[in-house]
Amino acid sequence: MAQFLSLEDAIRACVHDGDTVAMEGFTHLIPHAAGHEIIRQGRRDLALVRMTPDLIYDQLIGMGCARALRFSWGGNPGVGSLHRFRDAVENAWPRPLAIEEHSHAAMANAYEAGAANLPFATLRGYIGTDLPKVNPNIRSVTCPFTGEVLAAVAAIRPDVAIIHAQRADRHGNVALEGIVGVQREAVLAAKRSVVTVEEIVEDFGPRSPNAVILPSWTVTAISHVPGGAYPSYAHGYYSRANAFYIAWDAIARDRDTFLAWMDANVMKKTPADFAVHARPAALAAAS
Amino acid sequence: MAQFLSLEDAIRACVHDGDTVAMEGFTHLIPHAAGHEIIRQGRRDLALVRMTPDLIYDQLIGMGCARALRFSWGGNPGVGSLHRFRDAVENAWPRPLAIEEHSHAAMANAYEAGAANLPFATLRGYIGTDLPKVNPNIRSVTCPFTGEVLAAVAAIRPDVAIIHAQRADRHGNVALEGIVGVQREAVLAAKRSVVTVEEIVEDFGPRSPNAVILPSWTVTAISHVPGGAYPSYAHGYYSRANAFYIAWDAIARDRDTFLAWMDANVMKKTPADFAVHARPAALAAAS
Amino acid sequence: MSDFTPTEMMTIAAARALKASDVCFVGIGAPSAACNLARLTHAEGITLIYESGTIGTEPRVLPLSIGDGELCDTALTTVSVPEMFRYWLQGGRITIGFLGGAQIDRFANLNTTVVGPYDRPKVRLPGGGGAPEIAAQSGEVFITMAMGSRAFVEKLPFITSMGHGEGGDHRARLGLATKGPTRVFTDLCVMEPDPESRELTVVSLHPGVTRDQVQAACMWPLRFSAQPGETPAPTAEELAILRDLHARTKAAHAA
Amino acid sequence: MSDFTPTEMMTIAAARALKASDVCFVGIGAPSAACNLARLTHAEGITLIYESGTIGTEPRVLPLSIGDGELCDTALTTVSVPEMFRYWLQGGRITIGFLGGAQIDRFANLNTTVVGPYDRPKVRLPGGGGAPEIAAQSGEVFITMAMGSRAFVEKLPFITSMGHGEGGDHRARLGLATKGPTRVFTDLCVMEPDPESRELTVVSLHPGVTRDQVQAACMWPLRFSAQPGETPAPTAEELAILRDLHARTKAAHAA
Repeated sequence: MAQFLSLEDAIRACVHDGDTVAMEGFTHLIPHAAGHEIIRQGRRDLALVRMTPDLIYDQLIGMGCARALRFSWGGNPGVGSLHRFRDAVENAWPRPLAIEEHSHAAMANAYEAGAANLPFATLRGYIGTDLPKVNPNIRSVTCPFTGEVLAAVAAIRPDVAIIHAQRADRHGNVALEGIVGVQREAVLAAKRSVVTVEEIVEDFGPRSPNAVILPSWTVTAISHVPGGAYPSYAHGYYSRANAFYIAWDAIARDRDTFLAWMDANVMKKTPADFAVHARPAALAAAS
Repeated sequence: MAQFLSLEDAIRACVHDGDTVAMEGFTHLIPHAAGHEIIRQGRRDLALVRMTPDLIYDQLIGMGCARALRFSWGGNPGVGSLHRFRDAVENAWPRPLAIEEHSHAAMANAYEAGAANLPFATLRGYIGTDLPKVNPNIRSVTCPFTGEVLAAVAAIRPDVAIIHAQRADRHGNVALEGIVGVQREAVLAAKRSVVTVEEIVEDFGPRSPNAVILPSWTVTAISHVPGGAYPSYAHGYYSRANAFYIAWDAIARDRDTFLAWMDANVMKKTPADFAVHARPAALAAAS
Repeated sequence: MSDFTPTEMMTIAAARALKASDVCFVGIGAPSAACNLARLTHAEGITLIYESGTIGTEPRVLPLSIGDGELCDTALTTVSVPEMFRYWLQGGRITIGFLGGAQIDRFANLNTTVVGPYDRPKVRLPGGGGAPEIAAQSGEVFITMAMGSRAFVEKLPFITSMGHGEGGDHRARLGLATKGPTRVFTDLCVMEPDPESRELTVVSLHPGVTRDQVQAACMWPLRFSAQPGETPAPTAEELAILRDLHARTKAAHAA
Repeated sequence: MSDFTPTEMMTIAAARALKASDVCFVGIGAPSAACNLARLTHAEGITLIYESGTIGTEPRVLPLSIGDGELCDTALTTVSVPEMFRYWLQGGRITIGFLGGAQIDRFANLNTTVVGPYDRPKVRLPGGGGAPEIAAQSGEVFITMAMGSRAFVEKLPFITSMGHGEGGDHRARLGLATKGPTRVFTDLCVMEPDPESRELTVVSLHPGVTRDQVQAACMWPLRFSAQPGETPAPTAEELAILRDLHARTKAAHAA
C-alpha cells in the first residue's frame, strides 16, 4: 500500500545513489518538484531513463547527478537544445554521461514490456537508420510464424519511477488524466515508485468507469506537492508555462548562469515553494 | 470513414462466406443482433475467432455457419456447457468444427499484436500445460538479451471484426465504456469492421479526456440497433439478462429444441426486434 | 453448529485464508463466493480482480459471469482485457490466484479442457480461459473444488493448468518463481502440498468428516498429515453473511 | 502578392498538399503550422495526431510542445504513448507523417542526431524521437525544411530517419511497404523524388525564386524536372489565416 510521505522523506526512502531512475511525464505532469528534491539531496551516479529528457533532466545532468541516460529525444520542445545535456555529451561537463539512445517507439515499447514483465519488446523499428550501429542494445527477433525479422529492445525495469499526478484518494490510489504518456507503465515496471500529486481527496467521486488509476498497492510513496509539475502542467489545474521553457534556453546556455539559477531556485527552496504555481488554470485565466 | 448502414446491409457488405470473423465483447457488449443477422443471411464456412464463444457462437455453430473456431474458453459463464459447441466438437453436428485452442492471455495478446501490426505476440504463457501439444500454433521465441524462452502466438488479423458499442456520433466515431474487453483491438486488427450501437448522438459531449473511442476512420460500418447486445448488456443502458443465460442451457441441450428456438427467435425476426431489450436499466428497475 | 452444507464449509474455509492485503484474481463460482465472503467479513479492503478487467471491485451480489455489470459498477477502475493479462497478471501484481476445475491430480494440476482424447473427446469441457497463466503467474494459488471420484483422479487426461507438475521442484525447473497451489479447499477437507514432494496432503478435516470419507472421494491414495486438525466450523456470522450474499445473488439473477 | 515570407510560402505549400481525409502524424514547428492551416482552410475535418497521444485534435493556437494542454483539450480522445506508437503509428493508421530535420540528403534521409562523430559529436542534436518510425510506418511522408548549405548536404553524418536510403527500391528491399517521403516543402521550392532513382527533384519554384538560388542553398547538384512550375503564391486568405494563427499562438505562449 502507498505511504503518504513528505517529498523529502519519499525521495530519501526511494532514491539511492547509483539507482536507475525513470522520471516520466510526456510534456504533461513532469515531476519537477521531485527532480529538485533529488538535486537538493545530492544523489549521485544515477542512471536516468526518460523518453524526452526535457528541462528536468537538463537540471539533474547539469548538477552532476547522472552517470548515464537512456532516452529518445533530448531537446527543449519547440525551443531548441538542452544546453546542459549537450555540454555533458559534447564536453563531459560536469562529468561524462553515457548515453543509450533509442527512438520514441522503442522507448514506449520498452516501458510497456517492463510493465508486462517481459524481458524485451518487439517492434517494427529502426529500419534503415543508423541507431542500431551505435546502440548495441538494439537487437532483433525472428517471427516464428512468418520468418520476419523485427527489432527488439530490452524492457525498462527501473529501480524507481517518479511521476506527478492530479489526485490521490485517502487509500493511496492515484488518478491521472489527459496526456498520460508512459507514466503508468513506468510505475508498473519499477521496483519502487514515488508519486507527487496536486490534491489528496477523500474519494475520486463520479468518474469514467475506465478512468486512468494506479491502485494504492502499485505505488510506494505519495507526496502532496501542489504545483509540483511546474513549468510542466497538470490538466485541470494549471497550464504549461511555455514562457518559462523559452526562458530556460538563456538560463541553461551558460554554466555560471545555470549554476546561479539552480542555487537560487532549487538549492535554497523547498517542495512547498511549488505551491505558488498551483493556482487552477481557470482562476489564473480569470485574474 | 464509417458508413451508416442498416444491419442487413452492413453484414451483407462486410461478411462473406469463408471469412475469418471476430465477434468480440467480454461478457459485456456482445453483438448478438449481428450474430443473428449473419445466421439469417446464411453465411457459411466462417472461421470464427472469439475468446469466449458464449451463446452467440453456440448459435452460429449450431446453425452450421462455422468451419473453424479459435478460442480460449467455450462455456456458458456460471451456467455450464455450450451444448451446440460441444455437439460440434464431440459429434461433428451439424458439421465438423476445427478448433484452435488457446489461453485467454494468449488470445488477448494475439489481438493486441494484431492491432499493433505485429506478426506475433510474446507472453510468459503455457508453462507446464498440455495446450502446446495439441496446438501447433503455440510456438516460442528467445529473448535476445536474457536468453529466456517465451511463448509466441500468431497475431489475430480477422477479415472482419464485429462489436457492439454504446454510442456513435454523427461523424461515425464510436464510444464504448465499462468492460471494454478486446473490442478495440479486434476492430484495429481487422480489415473491415461492423459496429452496432445503442444510440447515435450529435456529439459525445463532456467526457473523460481519455474516453475509449474508435475514430470514424477505423470503422467500416455502423448500424443503429438498440438492444443489439441482448442477452448480453450495455453499461448505462440495460443489464445482462442472466436469467436468459440460465434458460439457454435447456434450449441448446437438444438439437430440435435449439432449431425450433432459432427458427422462432432468429429466422423469423429482424434487428428491430432487439429494441424491446433496450429499455434503460434505470427505467426497467423503476417499473 | 451442524447446520451448514459441505459447500458452505468449503467456501468459508477458503475465505478465512484470505487477508485484507491480498490482491486476488477471482474465478467464477466458489472462488468468487469465498473472496467476497472474505471481503464482507475479516478482510475488508481486500482487492478483488476479475479477468474482465475490473480492478478493486466490490459487488453487492455475486456475478454470474466474470463480466457482470455489477463488477464494473463497483470497481476502482476497469481496464482492457489485454492490459489485464499483460500488466496485472503477467506483471506479477496478483498475490492469490483463485481457481477451480473439473479435475485435479495429486500435484494440484488441473484439467478443464477434455475428458477422453483431445481429438475425439468424450466430454468437451470449456477450456483453460485465464487459468493456465493464473496458475503460473499469481504469487500463490488457492483451489476450491468439491471432492468426488470423477474430480480427484489418479491421472489427468489433459493438463490445462500446471500445479506442481510431476512434483518436487518441477515448477522451479520450468523457470516459475511463483509458489503454485498452496492450498486446496474441498467440501470435505483442506489440503496443502507437502513441502518436499509437493503431493497434496490433508491438513484438516471438516467437522464430522472421517478419513475414510475423504479417501472414498479421491482416486489416488491420499496422504494425511501426522495430526490433521478439524476445520473450525462456520461461525453464525460467517454463515449469515454467506447466505445473505447467496440470497441477494439468486434474487438478482432471476430478475 | 510579394508580401509574404519564404517560411510562409513553405508552410502554405505544405498545407495545400493535405486533404480532409488525411490522418496526419504531426511534428512540431512548420509541420504543425501546415497541418493546422490546412485544417482551417481547405481541409476541414482532417485528422491531426500528435505523438503525445492526442487523436483528432483541433488546437486554437499552435502548441509549443507536442504535448501542450491545448492538444488534449480539443482532441477526440487521448491515448497512452505506448498505444500511440503501437496501435496507431505501427498499426498503419497514419496516411501522412510530417517531418522536419536538421539535415537532409538527396534521397530525403534525415539527420536529427549528431553533427560530427557519434561518440565525440561537434553538435549534439536532440535525436530521433518519433521520427524513425514515423518515416517507416506512415503511408507517405511530407518533409518541411528551410534550405541552406548546412541543411541540404551531400552526405549525412548520421541517418536518423530513412527516406529512400540509397535510392531506387531501397525501401522495398528492407521490407517497407510504405511510400516514404513523397514531397519536400522548402522555403524556396517544392521537391519530389524521381519515380525511378528516388533522387529529390525540384518540381516547382516559389514565386521569384531562381534555379541558381535553390542550387546555392543545397550542397549536392540538384535535379530539376523538365518544366518546373511556379508554386502559386499564397492567397490573401491563406496568409490571413496563417498570420492570425501565429499571432494567437505568440500571445498564448507569452502568457
